[in-house]
Amino acid sequence: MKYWWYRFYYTTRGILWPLWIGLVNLFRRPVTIQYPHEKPRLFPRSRMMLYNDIDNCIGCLQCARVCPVDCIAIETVKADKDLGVTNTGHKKKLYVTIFDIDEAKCCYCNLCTEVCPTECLVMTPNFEGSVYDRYDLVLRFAKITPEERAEILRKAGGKTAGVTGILARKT
Amino acid sequence: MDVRVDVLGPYVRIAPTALREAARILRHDPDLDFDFLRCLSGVDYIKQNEVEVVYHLFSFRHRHRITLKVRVPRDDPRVPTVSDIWRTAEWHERETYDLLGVVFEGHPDLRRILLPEDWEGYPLRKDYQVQAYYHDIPVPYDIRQDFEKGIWVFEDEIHAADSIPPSPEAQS
Amino acid sequence: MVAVPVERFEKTGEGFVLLTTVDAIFNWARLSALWPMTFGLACCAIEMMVTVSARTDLDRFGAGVFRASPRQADLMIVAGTVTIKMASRVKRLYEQMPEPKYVISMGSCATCGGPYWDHGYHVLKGVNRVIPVDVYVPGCPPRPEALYEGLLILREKIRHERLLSNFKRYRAVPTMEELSRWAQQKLVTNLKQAWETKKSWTSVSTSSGPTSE
Amino acid sequence: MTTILDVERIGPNAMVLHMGPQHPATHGILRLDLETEGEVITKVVPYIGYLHRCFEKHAESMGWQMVIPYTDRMDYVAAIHMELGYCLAVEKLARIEPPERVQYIRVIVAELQRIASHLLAIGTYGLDIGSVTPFFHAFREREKILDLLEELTGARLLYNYVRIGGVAFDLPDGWLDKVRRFLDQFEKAWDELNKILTYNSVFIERTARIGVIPVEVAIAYGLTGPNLRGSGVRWDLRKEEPCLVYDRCEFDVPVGTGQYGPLGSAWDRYYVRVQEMAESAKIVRQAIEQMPKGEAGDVQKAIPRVVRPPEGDIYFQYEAARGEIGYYIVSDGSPVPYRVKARSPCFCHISALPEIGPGAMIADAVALVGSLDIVMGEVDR
Repeated sequence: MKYWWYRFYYTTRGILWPLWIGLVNLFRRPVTIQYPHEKPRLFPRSRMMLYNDIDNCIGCLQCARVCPVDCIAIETVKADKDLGVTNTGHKKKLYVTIFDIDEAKCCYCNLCTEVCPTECLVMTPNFEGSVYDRYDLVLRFAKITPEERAEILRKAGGKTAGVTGILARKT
Repeated sequence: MDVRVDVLGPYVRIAPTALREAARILRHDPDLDFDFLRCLSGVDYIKQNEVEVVYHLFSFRHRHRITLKVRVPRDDPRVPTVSDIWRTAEWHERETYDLLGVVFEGHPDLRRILLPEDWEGYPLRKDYQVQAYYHDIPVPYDIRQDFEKGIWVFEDEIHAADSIPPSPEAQS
Repeated sequence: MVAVPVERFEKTGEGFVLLTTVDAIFNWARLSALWPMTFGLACCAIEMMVTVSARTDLDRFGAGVFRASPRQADLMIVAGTVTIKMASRVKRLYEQMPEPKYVISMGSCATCGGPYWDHGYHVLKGVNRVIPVDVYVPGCPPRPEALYEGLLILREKIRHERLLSNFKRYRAVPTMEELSRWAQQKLVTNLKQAWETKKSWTSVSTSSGPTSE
Repeated sequence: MTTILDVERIGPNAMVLHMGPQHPATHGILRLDLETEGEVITKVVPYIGYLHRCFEKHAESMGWQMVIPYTDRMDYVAAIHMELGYCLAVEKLARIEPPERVQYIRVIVAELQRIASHLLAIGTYGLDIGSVTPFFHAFREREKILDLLEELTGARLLYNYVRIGGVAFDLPDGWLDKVRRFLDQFEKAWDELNKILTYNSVFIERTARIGVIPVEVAIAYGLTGPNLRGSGVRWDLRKEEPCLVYDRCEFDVPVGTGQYGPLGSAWDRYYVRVQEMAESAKIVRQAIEQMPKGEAGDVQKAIPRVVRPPEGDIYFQYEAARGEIGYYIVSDGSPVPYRVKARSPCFCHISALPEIGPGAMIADAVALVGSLDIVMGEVDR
């Protein structure tokens, strides 16, 4: 009989407690974020897709070297004229003829932005990047057109200053 | 037998033939009583042409530890099993067999565990080469597609893309 | 940006009569109740679970009914790394799903092998090698909201499908190329905007207050 | 085992039931072949490897710091623990001494991560058993921790925060106050969660008598973490072999008591996790109090530009959320690891399934597998 009462107690308790908590939670503020109309809370350090501000890029290839995934492909050619300085005061000595980031491969590890000397490579808080074609995720950041690149390469005698990433595997 | 205590991780290196006897003593001697096989790992030393199997043992009762190392030739690595002494070794040995090709003699069920049964080669060997196809599924990443569909295709590179070898993995 | 027409119905008169096409009504019905299959493979599966949890409620779009059986599902969210051992299973599960069926490739690994594209001998380099993929969601792992966005993009695609494509259309519907270009331009625009936001965050202050929008 | 029926004969009536690899309750992609006699399981054969992502091959192909993102992806539910174990091992090998403040930050982050991981384990376990509400409650709390961690590290799930010799970022302003506020609020939520699930009689009935792991079996199969403690062994690496600053914090090691059934049942393992969350909250509070003030750039001071551990090998273990994560690292003095072997706890947990599975009913198989709290990314690496 004592056992029965014990069973009775803890079974009733197990039923009533969840009911009570459900009732209490009815009057709480909902936590749902209505996403497409309301953006989620992001923080200054939130890191998602990579973006490169090519005007400030000096083509030092450090980001491509440190990338564990090898998703950054850079080609640089030695400049034959003055290209100016970056925001941080670094002299731009190289044409960045190709600067491609394969966002599909990127693993968002933040290693590349930490080594960037001019802080032009940043992980932006943008997560909205769904596409229909996988190759749309390969982003071209170099402002030099293919014709200009051919011209630059011809002037330099076909010699590049540095090639990394998937471009280096071509040979 | 070779004992090193001066290095960071002190260890005892024994011959593979003595392994079972040593393991039995270590497990069942009441003063030793190593009842917990922490980790069983294999290392491929390609320069010495040897494969090393490392056993990290621990005793819950006495709170002491020991590291056993066994070296076997790389061409025909055969190590006696300890899976009947420590039950957990059964899967660890299967994993080592799977990834490094070390054959554990006397193991009750020595099959591949992580990779499919008909996989070729032992991946963690330093000279491992990836197979090109597994049941009609191409295995290595196809860089050529990146060049064809991606953005690197400029006038002069379209022809260069034709001469790209099948895959970087297959080359190295 | 290519403007994508989003109006589905064309009203005439005072709104008493609703005229629409078979395409539009079918597409509308399809996109409003996408039932995904529980197909959690790896890290992205955790984020997929978060999308059905309280914070980001997937049920708001009628897509929260995760089905265990492929026979009852019409959307496959490939969330995580597909290995070669798993590839044949993925294919078989996809084949069991009833038409019309859609696939969202969630995360880097499913898209192209992700971080494992180079040395991962046992990772399938992109799930599109075994099944056709409709939408690729970047991220490693994508935020739950990113999966949301992928779902919205997929809805956009379904909305412009042509079921009776052999017939001459009275209304211009964007082709797949146009839609694809629109999606990529949206991505680039978003990215640029986000970069501006990032700049303002880092230059103004390093205070840790949550910044909405 | 859990003998409800005494199964003696495996006759022609035996049936083999394939469960997985795609199954809503296997926590990832695990395949189990269940040999059954009527309703009773007579044999369990687990097949793993459906998520083998070649971690060890990747570790051999890139620099020491670059391995950390891949360690994250092993146990994606408790990523901090994976990278922490790796970084501690390399630090010991390379003889790097991180500053004291870094150690406190690591402890705080790791314990928050442990709470988050256990919340996920509890929530999904409730889902497996059939009670859906705790899932939402647990995930609501988990989101709060993920917000805290995102504010600190920038990522929600895979952080890449702990580095060899330090951590990537210093704490943001006011972060510790937020943690304190979260903990105050979390204790109430923990109580709620207990009321909904832990002491729910239906839940107890379903879990208290199944999946009993005796102590001998647990030790023989190398079980660690909450699964070993659920069997009544008071063994916690944070207590026994303290690293970081765990020896300066006071906390209990909860063990299974056999309150509602035999010792080492699924409920015991579950309850150990519930208790551990409270202990972790205690550790976080103490660490916040003891933490020394630091200056800007302090946490990155000891991070070497090029990590080059001397020749040698080391085995280092750390108490992750699921048990002992051990790294066996061999260095040949080059900037690339020679061999990194990860001894994952869940690998051992699954290997014990053939021993503890037989005797259970088919309907309990899900509750049994769920109670081991398996993350397949860590099993297959």
